[in-house]
Order: sequence, then C-alpha cells, then structure tokens
Amino acid sequence: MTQRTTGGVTRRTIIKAAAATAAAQVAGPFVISARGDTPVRIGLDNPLTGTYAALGKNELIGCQLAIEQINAKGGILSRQVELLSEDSTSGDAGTAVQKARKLIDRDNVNFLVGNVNSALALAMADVAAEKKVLMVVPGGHTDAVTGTSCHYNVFRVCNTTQMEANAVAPTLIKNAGKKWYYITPDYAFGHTLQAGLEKACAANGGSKIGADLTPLGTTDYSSYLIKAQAANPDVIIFLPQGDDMINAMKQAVQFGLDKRFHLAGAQQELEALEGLPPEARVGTWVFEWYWNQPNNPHVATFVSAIQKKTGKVPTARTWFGYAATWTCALAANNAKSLDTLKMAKTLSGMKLPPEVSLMPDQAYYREGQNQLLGDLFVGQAQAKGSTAEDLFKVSTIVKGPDAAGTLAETGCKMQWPA
Amino acid sequence: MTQLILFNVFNGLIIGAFYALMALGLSLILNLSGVINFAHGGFLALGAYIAYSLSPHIGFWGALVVAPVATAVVGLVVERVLIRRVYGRDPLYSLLLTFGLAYIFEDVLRYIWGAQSVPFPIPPALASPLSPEYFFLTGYRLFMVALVAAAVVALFVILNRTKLGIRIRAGTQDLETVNVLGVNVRILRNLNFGLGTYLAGLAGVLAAGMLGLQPTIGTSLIMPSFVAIIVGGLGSLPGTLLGGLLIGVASGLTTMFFPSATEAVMYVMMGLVLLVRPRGLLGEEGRVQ
Amino acid sequence: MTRLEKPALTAFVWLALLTMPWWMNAIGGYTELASRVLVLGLAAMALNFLLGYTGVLSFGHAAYFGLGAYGVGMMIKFVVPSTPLGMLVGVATGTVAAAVLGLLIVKLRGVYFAMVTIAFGQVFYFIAFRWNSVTGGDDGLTGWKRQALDLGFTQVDLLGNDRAFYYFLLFVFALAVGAMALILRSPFGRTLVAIRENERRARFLGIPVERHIWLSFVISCFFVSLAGTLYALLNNFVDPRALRWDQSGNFVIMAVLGGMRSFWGPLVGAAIFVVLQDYVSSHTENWMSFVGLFFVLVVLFFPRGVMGILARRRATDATKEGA
Amino acid sequence: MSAERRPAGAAAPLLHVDNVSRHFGSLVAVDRVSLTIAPGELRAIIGPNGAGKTTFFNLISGFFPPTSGRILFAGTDVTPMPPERRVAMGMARTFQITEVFPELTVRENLRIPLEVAAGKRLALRLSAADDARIEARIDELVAMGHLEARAHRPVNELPHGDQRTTEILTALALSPRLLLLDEPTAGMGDQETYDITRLIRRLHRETGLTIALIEHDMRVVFHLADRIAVLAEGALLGEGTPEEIARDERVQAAYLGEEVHA
Repeated sequence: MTQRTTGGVTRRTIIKAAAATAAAQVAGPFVISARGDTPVRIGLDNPLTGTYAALGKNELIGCQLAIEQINAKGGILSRQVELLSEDSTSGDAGTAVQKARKLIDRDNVNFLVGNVNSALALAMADVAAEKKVLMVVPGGHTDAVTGTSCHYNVFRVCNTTQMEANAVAPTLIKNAGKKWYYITPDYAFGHTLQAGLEKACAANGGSKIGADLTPLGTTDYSSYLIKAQAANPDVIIFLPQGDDMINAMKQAVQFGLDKRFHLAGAQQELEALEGLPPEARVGTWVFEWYWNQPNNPHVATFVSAIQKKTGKVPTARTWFGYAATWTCALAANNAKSLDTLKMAKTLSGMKLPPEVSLMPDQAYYREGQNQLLGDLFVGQAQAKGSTAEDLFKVSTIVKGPDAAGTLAETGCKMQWPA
Repeated sequence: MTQLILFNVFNGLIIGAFYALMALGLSLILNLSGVINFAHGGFLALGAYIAYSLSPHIGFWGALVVAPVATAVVGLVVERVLIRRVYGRDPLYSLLLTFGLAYIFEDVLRYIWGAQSVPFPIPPALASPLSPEYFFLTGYRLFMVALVAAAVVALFVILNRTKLGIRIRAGTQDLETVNVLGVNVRILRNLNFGLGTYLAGLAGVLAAGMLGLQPTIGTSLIMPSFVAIIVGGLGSLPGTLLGGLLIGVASGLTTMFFPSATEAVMYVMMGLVLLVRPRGLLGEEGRVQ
Repeated sequence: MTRLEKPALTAFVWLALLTMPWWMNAIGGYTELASRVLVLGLAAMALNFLLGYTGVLSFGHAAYFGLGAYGVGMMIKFVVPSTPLGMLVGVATGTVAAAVLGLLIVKLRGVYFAMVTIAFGQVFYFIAFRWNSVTGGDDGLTGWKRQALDLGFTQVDLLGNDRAFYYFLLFVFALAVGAMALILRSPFGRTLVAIRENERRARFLGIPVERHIWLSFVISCFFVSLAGTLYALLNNFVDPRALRWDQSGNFVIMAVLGGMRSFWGPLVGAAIFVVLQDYVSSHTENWMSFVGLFFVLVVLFFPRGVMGILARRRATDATKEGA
Repeated sequence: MSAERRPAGAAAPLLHVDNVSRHFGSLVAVDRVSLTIAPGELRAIIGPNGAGKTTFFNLISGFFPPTSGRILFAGTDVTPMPPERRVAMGMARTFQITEVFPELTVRENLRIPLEVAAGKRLALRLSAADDARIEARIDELVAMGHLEARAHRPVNELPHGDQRTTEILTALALSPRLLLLDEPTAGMGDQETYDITRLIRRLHRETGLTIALIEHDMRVVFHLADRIAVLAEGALLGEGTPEEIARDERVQAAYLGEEVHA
C-alpha cells in the first residue's frame, strides 16, 4: 500500500471512494488487495521531505502527468500503469535504500525511478543492479551515475555536470571575463561540476583564481563572499543548489557584489529563482529545460497540462519526472517485453518522440553510457519577463552532443550481462 | 590580510548576535522550566512565514511587529496545551515532546506554505551595503544587530525592572520559594514560554530577510544556539549572549583559515569550556549537576 | 531485578525473532524490514542500558552508532575486505570515542547531560559531513560492500542472500543481548540500577557514581556502535545522517515507546517504530506530522511504554485476583 | 570490627573534626567547629533549626568539602576524599529525608551495599560461596529490622517507618565503623519512633558500633546518647553528657521558643 497514482487518482482518493476496501487494507497494514488485472508498476523513490522536497515534488507531478497520458494511450503492453511513490528523504541513504528494496521486493515494481540526490541515486542504482530492475534517474546530476558507476540497466534523463559546464563556459568567458572564483557545495555534485567548469574554462582560455567548498545546508555565505571578493575575480561562480543557492545569491546581492562582479554559475533552476527576491535574480546560467519555448506546440500542450494540474508552469524537474516515466513506458512498449535486459537494449540509442522530448532537438539515450542527450538552455536570470513566471531569458541553445564530450571521457565501462 | 580578519570578526559578531537572539529564547525557557525546546527552530520558521504572509498587507515593518507577537501567541497555546504537562517529569519527556513538535512544525509549515523557498522582500533602504569598501555592512545586517541589541536591552530591562521579569528571575533561582510567595507558577511559566517564543519569532523575521525562507530554516540554527548556552553557562542569560557572540566570531574566523572546520570549531570550544570550567563561562556554580 | 524478564516472555521473543523473516513477509513486510528492526532494536536496547538501567539520558547515541558504521565501512573499503575485522574496528572506534568524551560529561546530569551529549554527537556528524576526502561527506561512504563470511570450512554469502544476512544479524544480536543481560544481572549491573534509583544513596553506599556512569556510558556505546556496524552492513552505505541528533531522538523514542524498565521493551519499541514509519511514510508525504504526533502521544499517554502498560495490567489483574 | 565498650577518653578518637567551617556565599553555615568522637561512643548532635547540623554531617560524610579545617577519620585526613572513599574506610550515613532505592525490594536494597562492601561492585558474577554469604547477611539484617514479612516487596510500597528502617539497614550492611544518622525518627509516629530507638540502642549496646546522630526528639536523644554536642548558628555551643547539657543555660537560651524535652 503505497501512494499510488492510477490515471491521476491518488491512492488516498481511491480509499475515500471505496471505504470497504480501505477498511480491509487498514486492518492489515501490508495486505495488498487482490486485483484482477495486475498493473505494471513504476516505483518512485524520491525526496518529499527535507532540502530537496520541492524538487522531488515537481518530479512527482511530472511522473503523475506521464502516467495519466500513458494509461490514456493504452498503458504498458496493454496493462494499466500504477505509480508507487515513496519518500526517500533528502539525504538519508538508509531510508532510500530501504524504500528501494521495499518497492522491488515487496511491491514487485517493474521500474525504479529516482533520485534528486545524486548520492542516493548511486545507492539506489546499486540495489537496482543487484535486483536487475530497470532504473531511470530523473534528476541526480553527478557524472558517476552514467560515468564510472554506470550500469546497463540504469538510465538518466538530466545532464551530467560536465555537460552543464561545457554548455555555459564559452558564453561566460565571452560575456564576463576569464578569472573565475568558485563557491562550490561540498559534495559529489559540486565537485564534479567545479571540475567540469575548470576544464571547460581552461579550454576556453580562462583560469581559476580561487575556490571554497561550502557544506550542504550553509546558511551564512558572508565569510565565503568576503574571501571571494578579496580575490578580485571577474566572475564569482555559484554552484550550490536549491536553498543554498538562494542563501548565497541573496547575500551576494545584498552585499552589492552583483554591481562589482559578474555573478554566474552552471545549473540553475526555476524553483530557486522563484525563491529569490526579484533583485537577486541575476547572472548567467544553464537551464536543462525551460517552459518558455515559443513556437513549440508540444511544449505548449505540456505547459498547459501542468498548469491545469498545479496552477504553475512546469520546471525542469517536472519535465525530468515526465520524461523518466515515459522512458519506462517506451522501453517496455518498444521492446514488447518487461524483461530488463531487452528493455535496456531497446533504450540504448533510442530517441524520445517530440511530445516527450519537448525541446528543439530530439533527445536520445547515448549508447554505451545510457545518458540522455538533449538541448541545454544558456541565458540570464531576470526579475520578470513576459509573465511573472518567466524568470529566465534564453540566449543560446547548446546541443547535447556538443556538450557531452567523448564516451571515453565519461569513464563509463558498460558491462552487459552475458 | 588584517582587513580580512577584521571583516570576519565583524561579520562573526553579526552572525553571533543572531545566534544569541535565538539562544536567549531557548535559555529563558530552559532556566525557568527546565525544558529544552527542540521546537524552537519551528517557532522561528513559523515567525518567518507569518511575516512572509503578512508583509504584502502590512509591509515589512508591520510584519516585524506583528509576526513575533503572533508566534508568541502560538507559543502560549502550545505551552498551555502540551508543554505544561511535562513539567516536573523526567527531562526525557520534555525532550521527546518538543522533538516531536519540531517534526510537526516542519511538516505543517511545508503543508501550508509549500516545500519550495519563498522570497521575503526587505525594504530597499536596508538592502544595500553602506559603502563599497565595507560591503558586508549592509543596512539590513546593521539593522539586525541594532534590533538584537535593542531586544537584549529590552529583555534585561524586563527581567530586572518589571514584576513579571523579577518573578521569572526569582523563579529561575528557586521555584519553590516563588511558589510559596503566592506567585502563580503556571502563569509565570506560560508567559515566560511566550517571551521565549517571541524571541524565536523575532529571529525568524530577521532570518527570512537574509536566508532562503523554507520549512527547515530553523533546523540549522538550533545547534549553534545549544552550544551558545553551554559555552556561556547554563542559567546565565548574559553568558548565553556572550556564548552566541563568541561562537559567531570563532566560526567566522575559522571559515577564513580552515573552512571545513567551520561548524566543528564551536563544538571544540564547547569541549574546552567543559573541560576547564564545566559550568560555562558565566554559569552559576552547582547548576549543572 | 536479578531476573530481567519472565522466561516465558524471553522464549517468546526469541521464537518471534527466529521466525521473523517468515511472518514479516507473510504480513506483507520484507526481509530487509526485519533486519532493520533487529539492528535498530539492538541500538535502542544499547541506549536503554544507559537510559533505563542507569537512569542517564543520552541524546547523542547516534554519534557512536555512526562511528561504528563509518568504522566498518572505511575498514572494508580502504584496508581489508573482511566483515568481522571491519566490525571490530567500527566497534573499537565508537567505544574509544565514547570513553574519551564520557570523561568530559559524567559530572553533568539530567537535561544538561542530554544537551551536551547532543552537542558532542554533532561534532562527529560534522566530521563525517565535512571531511569529504575520507568519509565521502554528504554523499556518504560508497563503493564497498559487506563481505562473505569465511568460517574456514564454508563461506556464508551475506551479500546476495537476504535470509543468511538476517541470521547473521540475529547471531550478533544474540551475543550482544546475552552480554547485556549478563552485565545487568551482575553485581556491577546492580550498582547501575542503584544509581538510577537513587544516586545519592548509591554514592553514600560507597559506589563511585561518576566512574560507574562512565563505565555504563562506554558499555552502552560499545553496543550501540556494534549496532551501527550492522546498520552499515545492512545498507552497504554510510552517510552522515546515521550520526545526526534526530537519529538519537529516534533511539530514545524507541526505548520509551517499548518501555524503559523492561529488558525487551526497546526492541518492541523499535519494531513498532520502524514498521509504523515504513507504513505511514508510504501512505502520506506528511508522515513527519504523524511521527511527531506519535512522539507527543507517547509522552502524554504512554510514558511507561508498551511493556510498562502490560506489566501494570498484569499487576492490576493480580491485585484483583488477590482481593 | 572490635566491640569495645563505652568511650574512653584516652583512646584515639575515631573521628576528629578540626576547626571546620563551611560558607555558602556570605552565609556561614558551619563556623569553626571542632569535635572528637571516640570509638564506641553514641554521640547526639542537637540544635535549633538552621543550626547547621545537617551541613555538619555533610562535611563529615564528604557531601561537599569544608571551606576550611580538617576532618580526620581513624587517624587519616579524609578532607579531600569523595564520599565513596570515606565509605570504604568505614563511614556510613543516612539522610534526613529517606534515601532508599524505591523500586527495589528490601532484600535488593540490602544486597547492593553488601556486594559493594565485599569489593564486588565491578564483578560480573558472584561465586556460589559469596552469594550464600551475602544471602545470609541479608537474612540477618532483615531479621534485625523485623522486616521478614515485607522483604520481597518494593520499598516504596512499605510504610514510612519501614522505609527508614531499610535505610538504616543499608548503612549497616556496609559494616561501618562510624554510623551517621540524620534524624532517624523524623516524621514517625510513637510506635515507629520507639522501634527505631530500640534498634539503634541494640546496635550500640550489642555491637559497640560508634554512632553519631542528629535528632530533634529530645526523648530519643536523652535516652540514647552518651554525649551530646549542641550547635547553634553554625557554631559549637556546648558539649557534654546529657545531664550537663540539660543543665546548661546557654543551651536552654538557644532553644528559647523551642520546647526542650528532657
């Protein structure tokens, strides 16, 4: 009995509708009521509480929309699809792993989806590999997921940090200058992102003149900012995410640093910009997906569907969840099987159809790495654009393959089962 | 270099003042009622969110006045309904109770205001640095320090000059005697809890202007406050103030020279204090045992 | 107090534990959940050695739990791929840290003791969290796995076989619980109960109270770090949250919920807590409210815990029969 | 321990309190008191409320250290020693407010000090012989307190008098050389007072145990004591046999307003 979504109805609504069933289920906490036709199950093990709760919830909404659409179009192998969502918490690997095992061992899910937190995604990937379940990572960025720790059955929707770095570096050098100071969150994501930027920056003729590692959950960035400005860089690169990004940017702008330096970074998200006061929405960034893509009817449909559900525009996270869930359905329907190996073979190299890809170029899973390569949106944060929710002005669209580097560079040595 | 150190010392004092404000609220409650209020971070977040919801209607300044009072009202109710029931029982129970409350606070705030950070605008007049050279002295930070100073002065005036305050202080020394003298200890503790949560609410409004406002905003601030109390000395409010300022400065300086020990340094300080002077810098003798 | 629990209850507990993989699956749980109950149950019982039998409230036991976990993880990852050796190092790390910090805090009492244990526990949390190059920081310690157990004549596959691992856990659990029972029944154990009952009386009967509290703290942390090593082996992963203060709070609530005055109480509490959390968090994303509410209800209505209520009911029944 | 009879002025004192003071801030609770107690003596310490009697006991037993002065026990300077070391040297005490192990039975209350006294406080098991010896001692003590019928019940379920008796028995279980009793009959009815008085008297007469007791009930004091010391406002006002004290005018002045039972 997990929170389920079947055709957009959450489990709780079903319980309200069918009180008798509910009573039976409540009586024995784990007794799963029998169903005539077993649905295909997708298990989402993603944060709903803690630091990443907002991101996790947006991914969940994307998943839910995808499930509705998949079921409306005949489901997976003509069976209905059910989403089982578990709270992995934002950072407790013990819980995330426990929930992954629960979904696989007890609920017999056919697919495992998650996690926003790269570390948890890696831990879950170990479980998925051990249990031979197809896993899709919607939004955990660390390179290792589709790099050194890649698995034949683990696919990823969001970009690697290296791709984000490669996408933004040329624009930054051109617009802002060559001397960069990094404020980097002290965990795998931040490390690889900084390393990626250093590489890309050097390749474009720039250099690093200082860096500070800040722990996840830092509230006061003033000491780091004091150090950063003393180094007198051209650009202060902000790599923290979410609430940390908000704290850092808010304080930097209050210190007036935006008037003295170029503030920029790589990955930026709509969730974070929305949390910033207007005057702090500044800087050059990469969006992995953006809702305001004029002249793309598929995107417009998707945006209005999400707006109908939540009253807000979709973020990159919503799309991650959406694309990840559709990936599961496409894998099974194209392979005409729920066998993990067959589905993985089908997925590798597969292009997402335009109504799922939702960007100028069709995104595809690169063979030998299982990484989705799509477009990246480079541009500037803005206080307010065409609408109150238009907080980012896209200046350049970088094609995924151009940012991805070679397969050898990713460090992935894919092992397929015999 | 010297300038950098100076920057960091000032900056540490600013942050320390903030820790102190939060720790003073905790300390008030701990001293009179023997309750460690784990939910203090929750009250802080509540104050911040109330201010966020009110400020479009009554402005930042209105919110600054009203939100802490509203937080205190919630505090009075929580004390009246729940906390009161664990007075005089093993401290274990007050710890668990407030621990559970902290969970509930975080979840309810997320339920009402969402998991995503919300922007809390501060008056433009405060939002910029005084001079480019001393850029870290923003109007808001100085205002924060001034307000903390005012709150501290007000608190000490309340405790030393008003009837309520004198009773609170007397009760901290010897609750039984106060009881015998006909002071209603239940009401005293209730009001004292309200005063403590008022300070939490005030800290919340100030924090929201500087940090991203989301449901866990108080969580990372509660441990430094604990340490401030222990370093400063249990039972001593001036000690708590001193403790807050000290750990602020220590953390600030450590960030400069050895960033990865930023948090650890305050615990090292605490260890040293406990080793050399178990009752804390300004703590009263015999209070710890 | 010489006899910890009725033999019938003890027999029942062992029977339930021996068969848990079957009935846990039968009621819709999963073997991993059973393993978790066992590991966290051991942690709660270890905490209760100090809390219930010495009367000292530590709110920082997660630190030693986590040190055990990091000890075994780092040993297997960096030094020797051996499960028992890793455990040995994990337990030693946690115990030594407790022995040193214990010296600083044994003079404190009550709420202050709790506060200082929390704060010191946080030191280890921040070390694990910040010392990225060694501990993996917030990403956790990955890239290692529990190793097969080499018994000389045969190998026990702990990694691939859930059941085998469960019984390995149960074996360690049994040793630890047996040792705890032995200590609690001994003259030394009685001095601890004496301290819990009346510290002043204990001191003036010639018990060096500080030294005995220190010993009890160290022993308790020894067992909690053992539980920590098992937790790491269970997850094949360690992250700093294993040593954060909210984990300590969970141990305390398990002990209180099950009943601090009962030897098996904390295990019962852990079982209820783990299963309930698993169940509620699958049902609603607002599970934190339920857990919080659960804390509040336990404090207000079940301060003696499940075993305490059962014991009292038995006592009342006996009185009624007598009358 | 030896069972010498009656105090002998010449014998080395068992307890020698040498010019001891204790200040609490500006309050002088005990003011330069000197006192000796000979082996086998039963000494009562009396004085009006707030005279510093309990503080004086706390100094002797090591509850807190004196501000100045020395305390010698059996010829050894015990001033810097913590309570448990004084206990190990043979000093045992009871408290004004009963201090027992409330949730434990009478027998368990007695077993703990017996094991400590036998040097087994850190032991993980007792030999059968040790255990038998301890069981026998428990039986003996229980019989001495006439608690046979209630020995298996938790102490907090017993009447007040039995709880106080249990506390005295736990102190006796240590086989002390000096027993300090702080108001053993506090809060007791006539019958209970009588029983306790008899118990103390028996201990003193039959085993020659050295006892110092603080007592408010003058019937008890004059019935039991070999010598009486009077404290007032922290200072030693007088010392002597019950007869001498009864006649002392200063003592009577100090007790002005308080009834003196003789």
